[in-house]
Amino acid sequence: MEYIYAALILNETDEEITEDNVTSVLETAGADIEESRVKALIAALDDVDIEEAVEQAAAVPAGGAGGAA
Amino acid sequence: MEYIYAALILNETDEEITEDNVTSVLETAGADIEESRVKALIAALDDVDIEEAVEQAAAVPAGGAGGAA
Amino acid sequence: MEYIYAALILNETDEEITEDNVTSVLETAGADIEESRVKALIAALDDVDIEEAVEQAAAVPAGGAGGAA
Amino acid sequence: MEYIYAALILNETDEEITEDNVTSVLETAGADIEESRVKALIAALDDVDIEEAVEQAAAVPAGGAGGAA
Amino acid sequence: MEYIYAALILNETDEEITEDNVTSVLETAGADIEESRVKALIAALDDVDIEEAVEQAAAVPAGGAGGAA
Amino acid sequence: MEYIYAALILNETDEEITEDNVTSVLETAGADIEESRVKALIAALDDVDIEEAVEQAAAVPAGGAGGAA
Amino acid sequence: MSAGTDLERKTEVIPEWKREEVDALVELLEQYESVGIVNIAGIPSKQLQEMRRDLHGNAELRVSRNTLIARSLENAEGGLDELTDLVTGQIGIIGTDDNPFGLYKELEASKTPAPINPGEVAPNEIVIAEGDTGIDPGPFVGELQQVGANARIEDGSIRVLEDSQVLDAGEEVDAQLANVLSELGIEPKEVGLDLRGVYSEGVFFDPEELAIDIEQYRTDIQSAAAAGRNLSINAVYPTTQTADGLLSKASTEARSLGLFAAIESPDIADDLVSKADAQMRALAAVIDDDEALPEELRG
Repeated sequence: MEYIYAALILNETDEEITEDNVTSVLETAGADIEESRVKALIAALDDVDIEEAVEQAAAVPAGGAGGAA
Repeated sequence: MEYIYAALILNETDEEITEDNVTSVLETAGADIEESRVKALIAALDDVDIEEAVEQAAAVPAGGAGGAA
Repeated sequence: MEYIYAALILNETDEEITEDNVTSVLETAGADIEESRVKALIAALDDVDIEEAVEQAAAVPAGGAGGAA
Repeated sequence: MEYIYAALILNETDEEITEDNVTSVLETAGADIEESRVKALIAALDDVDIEEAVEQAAAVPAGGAGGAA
Repeated sequence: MEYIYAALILNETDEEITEDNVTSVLETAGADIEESRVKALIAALDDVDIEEAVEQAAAVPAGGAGGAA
Repeated sequence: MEYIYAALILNETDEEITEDNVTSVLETAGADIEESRVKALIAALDDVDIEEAVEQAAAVPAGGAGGAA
Repeated sequence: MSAGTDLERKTEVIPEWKREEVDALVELLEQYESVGIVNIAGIPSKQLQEMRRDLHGNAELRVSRNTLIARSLENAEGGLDELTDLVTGQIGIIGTDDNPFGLYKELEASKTPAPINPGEVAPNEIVIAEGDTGIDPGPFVGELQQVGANARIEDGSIRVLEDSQVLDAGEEVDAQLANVLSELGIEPKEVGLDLRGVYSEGVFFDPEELAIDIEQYRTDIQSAAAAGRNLSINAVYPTTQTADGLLSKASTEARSLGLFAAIESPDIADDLVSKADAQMRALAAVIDDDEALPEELRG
C-alpha cells in the first residue's frame, strides 16, 4: 500500500510520479523497496486519472456506528 | 491529504509517526510543509487506532468504479 | 446556521448553552444578532440530547470525499 | 471540532478566517486553545471553498444511520 | 412546530408572513404564543425562499424517529 | 395544502380538529374556504392517526411536499 | 308503488295519519345537520332492521311512502329540492349530525356481501377466482365450464385454472350462474344503504364527490409535516422537533468541511485515515497490473 500512498503524495504535491520520486519517498519512510513493483506502478499509473479515481472513494465514517448491519 | 498519506506510509513501514518522520517524507516528496499541520496531525492521530479505522474503510466497497478492490 | 454552530462550540467546550454565552460567541464572530433567534434556539434545545444528535450525524458518511487539500 | 465550528461561524458572518478571529471566537466560548491547531486550521482552509465543502454534506443521503433496519 | 405551520399557511394563502399575521393564526388555533418565537420566525424566514426551502429535503440524519427500525 | 396545515396546527396546540376550528384558522389566515373541503378533511382525519403520520414523515425526510389537498 | 295515483289525490282531504307522518318526517329533516336519500332496494327487512339498529346514535333511518317523503321534503325548511328528484323506487331518508363525507364512509363500511339471485343484475363484473374449489369431481365441472370458467379435475377435486370472468357488470344473472355462484359461496353483491345524495347545511352533495381517499390525506399530512420540517431546518428555525436535526446537520457540515479540507482535528482523524485508505483502494482498483499492487489489493 505504501507504494500507492507514495504516488498519492506526489500527486498532491504536484511532483511527477517517477521511479526516482516514488523510490525516494519510500526510502525516506523506511520501506523495503522492490524495484520491479515501482516500475510496474509507474507504468500502470501512466493512463490513470488519479484525481478521478480518488474521487470515487466514498468517505466512510470510521466511527463504527455505521457498521456491518 | 498529503499529511495523512505520509502518516499512513509510515504506518505501513512500521516506522513511528513522529513530527520528524512525517516532515521528512513530505519534504522528500517536495511538499510545502506547514509545521503546524504536522503537529496537529500527530496530536490528532494520538488516540486513533489506524488499523481499525482502515478496516472500517475496507469493509465498505470503495465508490462506484472501485468495486471490490 | 451560525446560531447552531455557536451552540455546538459551547457544547464542545463544555460551557453552558445560555442566551448570554451564545450571544457572546456570535458577537465575537461579528454576527448581527437577533435576540429572538437566540431565545428560540435555547428554548428548542431544552429537551435535546446534543451528544446523541451529533453522534447520529457521525454515523452517516460525510461528504467531502473529493477533497481539495 | 470547535475549531471547525469557529471557522464555519466566521464564514457565515462573512468575517475573514484568520488566526486572530478564530482564536477570539474560541476564547469567548471558553476553549483551551492550541495555537498550532489554529494555525493548522487556517492553513488547511487556505484555498478551500467552504460553501462547496459544506454543500457536500447536503449531498449525503439523509437517514441511513440506523444500521440494522 | 405550530409557528412553522402558521408560516406555511400564510404562504399558501399568499398573505404576508408578519408578526401580526402569524400571531393571529396561532391565537385562533388556541396556541400559547411566545412573542420571541414569532419574532425569531420572521427573522429566520427573512430572505428565505419558502417554496424552495420546503421542497429541499433537509439533509439530516433522521433524528430519533429513525434509529433501529 | 392550507387545510392540512390548519389541521396540523390544531394538532400541535391540542385543540380539537373540528369544522369550526379549521375554518377559523383558515379564515384568520385569509384563505378562501370551501366548506365541503373542510368537511371532507374532518371526515378523513377521523381515520388517520396524525401523530403517526407525522412521525413517519420525520423518519423519512420526504422531498417534494407537493400533494393534492 | 302507486305514486301517480297518490299525487292525483293530493287535492283531496289528507288523512290524519298521513299528516302526522309528514310532520314527523319534516321534523327529522330539520333536526339533523345532514339529511340524505338512501336506496334500500333488495335489502331484506330483517337486515334493514339490523342496519337501523347499528346506525343508532350516529344516524337515523326512516322508511315511508315516497309520496309522503316527497311532501315532507317540500315542506321542510332549507330547500331540499334536489333530494326530491331522488325519491324513486325503494328508498329511505337518513339524518345525521355527522358530515356528509363521514356519513358516506359509514354507510360504505357497513355494506356486506350477499349472494345474487337469478334475474338480478350484476353490480360489478363477476369473477370466479383461480384455485381449488374443494368440491369433489362430478357434474359440477361441466356446470363451471358452461358458465365460462376454465375448470378441470385435478388431484381429486375440481380446480379453476385461472381467474375467469363469467359476467360483465350490468348483465343479468341466469339460474345456472346463480346456482354455480351459490355452490362456490361467491357473494357478488354489496348489500347496504346506498347513498343517493345528501344535503348538509344548505349544500347538496352527490355521492361521487363524497368518496374520499383516506390514503391521500395520510400522504398529504406526511408531506405537510415534511414541508414543515424542511422549512424549519433549511431556514434554521429550531423547534423542539427539529433541533436535533439542525444539530446533526451542523455537525455533518463541520465534518464535511474537515474531511474536504483535510483538517487535522482529533474528532475526524479516524475518518481522515479511513478516507485516505479508501482513496488508496480506489486508485488501486483502477490499476490493472497486479505486479504494481501488494497482494492484499490484487483483484
